[in-house]
Amino acid sequence: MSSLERDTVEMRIPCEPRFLSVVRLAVSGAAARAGLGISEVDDLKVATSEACTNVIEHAYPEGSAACGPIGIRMVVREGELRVEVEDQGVGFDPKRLPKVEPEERVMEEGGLGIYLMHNLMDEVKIESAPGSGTKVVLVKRAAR
Amino acid sequence: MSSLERDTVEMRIPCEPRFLSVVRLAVSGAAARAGLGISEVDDLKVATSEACTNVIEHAYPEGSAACGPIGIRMVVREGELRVEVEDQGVGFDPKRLPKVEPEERVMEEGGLGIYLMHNLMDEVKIESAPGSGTKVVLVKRAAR
Amino acid sequence: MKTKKTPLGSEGALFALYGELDAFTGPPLREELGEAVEQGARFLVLDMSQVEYMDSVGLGIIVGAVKRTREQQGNLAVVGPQANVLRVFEVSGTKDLLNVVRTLEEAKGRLKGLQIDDVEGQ
Amino acid sequence: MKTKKTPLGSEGALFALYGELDAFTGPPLREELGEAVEQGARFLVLDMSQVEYMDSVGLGIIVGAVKRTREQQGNLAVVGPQANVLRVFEVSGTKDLLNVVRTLEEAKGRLKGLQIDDVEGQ
Ligand SMILES: Nc1ncnc2c1ncn2[C@@H]1O[C@H](COP(=O)(O)OP(=O)(O)O)[C@@H](O)[C@H]1O
Ligand SMILES: Nc1ncnc2c1ncn2[C@@H]1O[C@H](COP(=O)(O)OP(=O)(O)O)[C@@H](O)[C@H]1O
Repeated sequence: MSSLERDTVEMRIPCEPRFLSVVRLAVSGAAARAGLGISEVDDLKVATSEACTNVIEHAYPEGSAACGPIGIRMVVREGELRVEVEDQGVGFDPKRLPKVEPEERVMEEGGLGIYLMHNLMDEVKIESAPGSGTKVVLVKRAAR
Repeated sequence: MSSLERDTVEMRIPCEPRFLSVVRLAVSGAAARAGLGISEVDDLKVATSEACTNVIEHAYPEGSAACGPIGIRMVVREGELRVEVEDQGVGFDPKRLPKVEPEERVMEEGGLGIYLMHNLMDEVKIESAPGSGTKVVLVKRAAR
Repeated sequence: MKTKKTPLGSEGALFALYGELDAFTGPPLREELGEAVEQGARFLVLDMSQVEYMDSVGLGIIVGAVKRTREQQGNLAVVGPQANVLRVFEVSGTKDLLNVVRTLEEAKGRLKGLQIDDVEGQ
Repeated sequence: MKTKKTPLGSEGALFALYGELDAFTGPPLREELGEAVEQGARFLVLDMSQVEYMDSVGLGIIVGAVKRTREQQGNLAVVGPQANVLRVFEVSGTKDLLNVVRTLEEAKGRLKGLQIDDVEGQ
């Protein structure tokens, strides 16, 4: 681990929903160390869970037996937490997400995960392409 | 990640005390998933922290700049959590720990970490040798 | 996720939910709410005051339940979510759709058709 | 770790501790207790009722402080730790050595030489 990484906590969980709560607890702890407040920590818990849930639900359409691990990196800076969620699954084209209003999505009982990330985080970056896995980057900063 | 590892959460933190609380939170979450009760979870938090603190304090005597990452693995079974804490530091001979009574150790203001692990866990295994790093294995089971 | 179910009049049910509502704990709740509607509870009230966490999986389950109640000319209301859970309803724009309110009294007011008389004692 | 210091008579100090006591938060506390003794507080009471976590690092710091007070013919007591923190005192066999008690009254009883009169109002 180079000195550049003295601010980074890494985690790897199996592709199973029962470990989501473990990730949320780790993210809470890292966010507290970054100096974020309670409601900012809450937002990070939701956004990180959404990203991990998407890996479980979408990244390995062949089924859960094929589902690889989920990698989570937390970069702790003063006043900022950056969370990266990564999988080696099928990937997708983030530009081709259906453009529907949240009210419509809601009645479809889905499609709100990425919408929530954008509305809860200061920055969201999705690096993904069909066939080459997905990396979701979430950034939350402390309010001044 | 093979199917054997569907029960394992891995973590890597920099060798710095500010990340101890993040590890404790993750361990709490994993222990809850293993079905352990509150006081068992508390015991695991202490024992895991002791093992990680030892890496920070003893594994890299050249100083903290040289200190490599700490690896933490949590194996979640029904009614049992197994935590492994690993470093690539100087190692030591666990058989040559001074045999003093806890009361004496206490007045030396130290030397209680491994003693506490043994008294809080159901199993403790220390694999270490001078020059080849250290792995501490902690096992806690749910009371019946 | 632990739940506690109490009848609410003859055609309703109050579910008190406890703990975290995510992709792990959600599926059994979806089952339970679905069964309640099938068995005639077309008015559902979810007491979420003891829910510590919810994300879009939970939202999806509650939306699914509201749809099922409305198919039976019923409805659903959500009572007393904590700040973090309320925020998810708000940010997703589902607070009105799902009748998210603060008290059981308000919830009853939202559920037109629920036989209030039977419920007064609760 | 947040701390709040209140005088306890002319030669004592009450420290209320808040949060977690580990290798991260411990070092500043060690400093603070050391300074207090240097400045004449040879009787120390630590109110640990708001401490959520402690391990051997915390124990070591408290043992260090008790030694320093005794060098000045003083002493130290610990008041009201929660179950998980109490367990660490018990398992390490330091509960008596460190005068771990439940109330401030009991703590005063353990600190022979502390001028109780000055303290009555606390
Ligand atoms: N990690 C991922 N791997 C593959 N596809 C993904 C991933 N994350 C998101 N997607 C795609 O983006 C879509 C939108 O995701 P989201 O907004 O979270 O809603 P939902 O998960 O309810 O469909 C998903 O339906 C899926 O097609
Ligand atoms: N990860 C490690 N790497 C090297 N030495 C270690 C490690 N863990 C423990 N030790 C050795 O074991 C001794 C006893 O550890 P412990 O019981 O925790 O007490 P303390 O840390 O207060 O000395 C340490 O002083 C150190 O010499």
